[in-house]
Amino acid sequence: MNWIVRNLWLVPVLPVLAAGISALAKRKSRVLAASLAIGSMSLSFLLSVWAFAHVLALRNSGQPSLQVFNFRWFQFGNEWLSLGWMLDPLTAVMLVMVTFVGLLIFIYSVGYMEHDDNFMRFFCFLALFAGAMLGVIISNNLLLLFMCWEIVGLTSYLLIGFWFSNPKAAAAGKKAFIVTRIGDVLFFLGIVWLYAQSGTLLFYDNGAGFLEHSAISHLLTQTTTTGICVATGIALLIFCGAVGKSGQFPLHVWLPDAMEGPTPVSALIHAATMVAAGVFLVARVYPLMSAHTGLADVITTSTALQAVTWVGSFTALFGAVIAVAQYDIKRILAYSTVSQLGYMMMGLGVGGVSVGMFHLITHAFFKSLLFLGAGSVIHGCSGEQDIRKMGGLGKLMPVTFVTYAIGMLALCGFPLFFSGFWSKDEILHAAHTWNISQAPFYMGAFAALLTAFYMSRQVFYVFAGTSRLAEEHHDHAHAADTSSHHGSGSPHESPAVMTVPLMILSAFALLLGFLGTPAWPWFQSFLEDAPVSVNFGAFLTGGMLPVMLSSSVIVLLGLTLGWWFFGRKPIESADAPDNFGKLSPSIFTALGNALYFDAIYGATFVKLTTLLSRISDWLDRWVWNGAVQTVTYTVLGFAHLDNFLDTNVVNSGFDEGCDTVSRSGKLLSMLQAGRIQGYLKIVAGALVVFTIFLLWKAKI
Amino acid sequence: MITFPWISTLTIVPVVGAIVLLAFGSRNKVLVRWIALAFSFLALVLTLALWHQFNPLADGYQFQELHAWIPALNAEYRVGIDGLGLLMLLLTSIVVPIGMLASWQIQQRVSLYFALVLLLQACLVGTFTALNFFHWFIYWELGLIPAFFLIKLWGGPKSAKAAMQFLVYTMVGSIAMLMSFLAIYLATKTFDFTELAHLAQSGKLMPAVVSTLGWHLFTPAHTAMVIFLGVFLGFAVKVPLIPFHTWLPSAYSEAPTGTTILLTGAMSKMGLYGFLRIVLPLFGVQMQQVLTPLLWLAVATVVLSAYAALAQTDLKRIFAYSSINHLGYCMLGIFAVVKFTGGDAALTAQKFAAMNGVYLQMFNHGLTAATVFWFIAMLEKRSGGLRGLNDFGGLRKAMPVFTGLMGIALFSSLGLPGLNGFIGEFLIFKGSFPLVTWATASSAIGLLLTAVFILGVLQRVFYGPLGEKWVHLPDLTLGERLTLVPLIGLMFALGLYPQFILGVVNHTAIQMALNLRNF
Amino acid sequence: MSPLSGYLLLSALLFSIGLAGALTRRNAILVLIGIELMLNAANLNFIAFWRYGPNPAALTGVMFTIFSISVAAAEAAVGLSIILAVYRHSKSINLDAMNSMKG
Amino acid sequence: MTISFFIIAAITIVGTAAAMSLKNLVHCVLSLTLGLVGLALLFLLLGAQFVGFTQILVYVGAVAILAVFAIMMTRSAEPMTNLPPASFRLSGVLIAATVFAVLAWAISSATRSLPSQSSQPEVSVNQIGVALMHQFVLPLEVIGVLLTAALVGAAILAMDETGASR
Repeated sequence: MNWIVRNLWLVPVLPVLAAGISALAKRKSRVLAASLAIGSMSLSFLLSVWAFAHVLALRNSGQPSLQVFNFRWFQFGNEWLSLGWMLDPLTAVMLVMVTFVGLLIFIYSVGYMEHDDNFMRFFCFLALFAGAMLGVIISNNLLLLFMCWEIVGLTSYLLIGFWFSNPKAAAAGKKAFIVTRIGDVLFFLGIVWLYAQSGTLLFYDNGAGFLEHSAISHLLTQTTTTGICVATGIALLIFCGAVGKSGQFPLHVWLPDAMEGPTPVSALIHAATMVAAGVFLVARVYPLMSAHTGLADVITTSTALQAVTWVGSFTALFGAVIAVAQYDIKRILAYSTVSQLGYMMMGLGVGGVSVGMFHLITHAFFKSLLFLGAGSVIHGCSGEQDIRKMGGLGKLMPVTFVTYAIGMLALCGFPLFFSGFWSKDEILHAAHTWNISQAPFYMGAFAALLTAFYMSRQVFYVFAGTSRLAEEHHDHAHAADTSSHHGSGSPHESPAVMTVPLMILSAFALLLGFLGTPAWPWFQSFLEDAPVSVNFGAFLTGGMLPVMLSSSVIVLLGLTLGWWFFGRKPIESADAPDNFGKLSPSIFTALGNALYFDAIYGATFVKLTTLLSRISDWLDRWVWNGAVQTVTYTVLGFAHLDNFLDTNVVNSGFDEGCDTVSRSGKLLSMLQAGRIQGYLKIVAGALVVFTIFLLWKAKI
Repeated sequence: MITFPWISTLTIVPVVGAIVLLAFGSRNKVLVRWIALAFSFLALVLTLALWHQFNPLADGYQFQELHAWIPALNAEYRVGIDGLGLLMLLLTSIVVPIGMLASWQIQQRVSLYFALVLLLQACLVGTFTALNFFHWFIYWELGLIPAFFLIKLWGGPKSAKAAMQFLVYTMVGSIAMLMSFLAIYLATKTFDFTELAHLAQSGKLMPAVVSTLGWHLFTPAHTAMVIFLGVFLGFAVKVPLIPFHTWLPSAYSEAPTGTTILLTGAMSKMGLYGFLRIVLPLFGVQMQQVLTPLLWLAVATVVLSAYAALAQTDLKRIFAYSSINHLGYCMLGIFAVVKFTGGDAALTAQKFAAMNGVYLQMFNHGLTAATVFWFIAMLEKRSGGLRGLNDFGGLRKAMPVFTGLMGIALFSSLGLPGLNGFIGEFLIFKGSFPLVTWATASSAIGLLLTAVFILGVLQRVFYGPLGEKWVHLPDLTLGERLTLVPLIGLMFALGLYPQFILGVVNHTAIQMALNLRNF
Repeated sequence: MSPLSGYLLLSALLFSIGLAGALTRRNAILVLIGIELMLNAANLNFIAFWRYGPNPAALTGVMFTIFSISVAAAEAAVGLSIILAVYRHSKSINLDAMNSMKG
Repeated sequence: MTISFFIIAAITIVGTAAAMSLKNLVHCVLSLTLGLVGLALLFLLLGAQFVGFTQILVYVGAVAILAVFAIMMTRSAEPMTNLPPASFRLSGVLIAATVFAVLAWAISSATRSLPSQSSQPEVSVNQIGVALMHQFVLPLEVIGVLLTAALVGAAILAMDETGASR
């Protein structure tokens, strides 16, 4: 357990520390913020390289390349919840990728954000994000991963809503956080269920971790009351978290809106790292995902992996289809990212960890390259993001054009030289050999065609033809991007601090592919812990060649189609209809609005929530309150009734009684009127009555 | 053995403070406030001393004091604290100074206000430490009076109605509880919690009560159930559970924010503390018989209050419903612990987790809710009494530090990991998932909705374009920042290392969960 | 009609004449005379019953009448002296004037 | 029913009726004495000589004269000036008539059960004296006391206030 493994926690903590210091620092100095962020990032990068080297050394010396360091966090009941971090090839690769791409993007954003007054806050959030992302990568405990996962969600919320005064950015930030939170809640339930079933959340704990054989087999034997195998249930819930974070089909609506954030944010978070976290999570818990009760040797993918494949392939196709009809330069790239992520999920589903991860790594480089290129284009056109208003930038911004072209070709998977080709080919090959169904292969191939098509459309719109950058554009100051106002009107090349990262990234976009070619599958073997050997025969075996040929044909077809529609005669004026759009305007506009998914969700879920909230508020105000009010009013009613009874019945009754007595008294007193004869008459009367009475009595 | 009567002194210090303030009169407002603060800090120091001397691994109650009070009624003055009691004392002694600081700008009858606050603190301390029903109930009821006047005299426009509803509602509940306890007293001739707990565990309590009552038209089970429902109603109103909660939003929104801090920070915990200290040990069997409806109540409390929070426009009402939501999680944890598991080791371990989760959630919610309401108080002070969602917009540009710190408090109440809210909720969910799976799954919706309405608040108050009339809003003064730093620091500390608290309360949680196990 | 019922009728007639006199006259003396007359009617009854009664030897009737006469005489004397006292006091013996005992 | 009974009865009735209805009081007293004498004769007719003579002694001799004195002393000898209102007198006569009617009805309905001893009982003053001294001695004494009390009372009452007061 050498030094680097024990101190791997430094990698995420350094950027977080930098973020903390720059947040608390009193003096608002840009130099301090930038240097802190870049310094900490480079330190993390060096440590990651060291860790990578350490893993290489372990692999070469034949030792197990998985090293774990666990520590006890807090005690509840008689057991301790312990966290920890781990170092294995997957972690090493991701660490290097994230730190390297992050570093380049940090440097790039120094130039991009130089005129923004919240410079410090931007770098503080970026550093916090990098720290959290690295935390997700190295954590050996699903709970620690979830905690960093949520902080990553928080920072993406903060960064998307960076220009908070723009209401659309604030709404986009909120939407991003809530949609990812939906996935996270299901992920949380998965964690809790897993903890209940396996008693531990540690991935690897020398035998006791839940990814290790004993726990997995235990999970496989359990079935819930509804009959699904517990392992599959938990795997699916965890996958929901990945769907939320990586913008897969049902929860993809937040990713295009996240383009409201500054471009470096889109590059770092919504292209390279954060969205990749979902794919990384599936890769990390792959043993659980792929656990199935079938015979070990037959690669019958478990239901969880089948779900991953289907969702991935559908998203790939879905993202590509919509990207064709977008006009905002960053939205095209956003939908392309959604589609590529679908590819990665499909790769994981059909081919396993190495296939998916290889595409993830290559995609991280060329997609961040494309985003940064788009950033410099926007920077050059002083904030303009609509490709219809651009054009003819190839000559004006040569470096950006060249690097952007390299990135575009890598993304489309231009045969042989570009990394995208090799990684996408691996996925298509794996999909081709998938024994469940061939549908994903065809969807993947068609998506590849569309990718080539919409990327070429974008390049021809932006770089080819004459500049449609009309003069009135200058006073139309885009609220967010006012920073890039230069004296000279026409677009111009970005400063060196922005173009250098572009060049480095484009170099990697070219060279990285050769790491994982079928001839010398070093990358795959590195991840699979298998020995590697150079053998050129690999092309011929296992149907690799036909898949490579067919994918090259598809890409070339896509590019020519793109040239045919957009390269031959680029549109002259900004408001001219899209050449491809002319074919079927109605479908084109539908695609432009992302098949109205936003409207659908808005109409269903959002309206349902507001309705339920209004119901429960109504329930509170009227039903419960009503019950209380009725009780109070009945009590008050009784009080009034009692008062009425008391005053009228009892009181007046008594008065009446007194009156009658006094009246009768007065009546009787009249008899004593003082006239003696009166008395005598009464006596005589009485005599008469008595005699009659006596006689009457006697007679009977 | 003459040991220093810690708890009695802790109860008396606020009372002395109140008397001093009343005697002092309201000649010099500033001095009155500082004296009140000094007394509450003295209480805080005492509590910290208690915390320091508390032995986390000892069974039973510590710092016990026992004095005969009314021998005829067998009502002794018996006080003592275990992990839970200590935690609640700490919470009270933190929340009360916050409440005082938040009511710094109260102008009329200042000394009376702070005297009532100190009296309320005394009653809270009394309730959390009493171990004999007789004087526990006195503190329980006495606590209502200062709260009633605090809401009524310094509250908003409709404060009289809200205060009255608050008082009568809680009073009805307490009367039901008193009835049940009288029945119990008739049967067992004792008010002491530990004795009653032993009787209940040995299963002799309910038969004795049923026989003394001798209700012929009810079967013994039904009679026991009626007794239980009486006590349950008393506490359900206080927690509150859904059907009995309508007093809370109006009381919280009409009360002056300083009092709302006390109400949400400490008083709402009295109900939960009552459940843990009294209802669980005594009525375990009855609760198991009606567990499903109770779970429905807990889930309804969590989900419906979250939905209701979405529909509010007044900031205080939103966070009133949010505290009902958070307390709903605690109720879920408590009902999960009650489930009969027949001593199955794994499930008992889950019970320990759920119980610890409830303790943590009680403390964290108290701390977070108090801080959030304090921010609302500051916002109210700056905006001259406005606290509607639509009154503000884009305050972040005007008050970046305020937004930052309030953001942290809001995210803590949202349950963001790394802050104190998360660990409690995680432990409750972890503990209650295997025990009451459907209830836990359905209350997960609450987690999502909390995020929705809190982000809604953040977006409509702090993000978006800055309204022109708020351009010159002053940011946090140095004094306010200094007082906020320890709280925010505590949130981070508890979020990152909850062992500070769990170390102390874990043993009590085990004891409580075990006491339920053996029938 | 037997002799006894004749005497009885006679005494009844005398009695009602005395009563009529007492009721109709306003002069106190005359009322007194009326009452005297009623007493005499009663005596007549006694003697009649004595005469035609089953046991005349018992002399009760006669004895009773003798006593009754003496009482009547005493009563007449006292009555007239009262009337004189009243007359001396209020100069009038009109019965309506003597109503100081009114209720 | 002998004719003498009817004559005496008529005399008594006329005398008494006149005593009650004449305006001049003196005439009233005189007609009263006539009536009383009639009564005495009736007593004699019934065989109670001693009672008859006592009647004449007491009533005619003393009471009538006493009444005349009273009339003289109260100066009510002058003729009656104003008669009491008709309604007053009429109600008096009416009530007297009802009383007579009821009594007559009682007598006539009770004749069947009345004893009809027709023999004239012989009674001598000696027997009366013996009875007084033997059988009725207590009443005799009481009557003596009564008469003296009446005597003294009447004297005091009639005494001239002014004399006593001087």
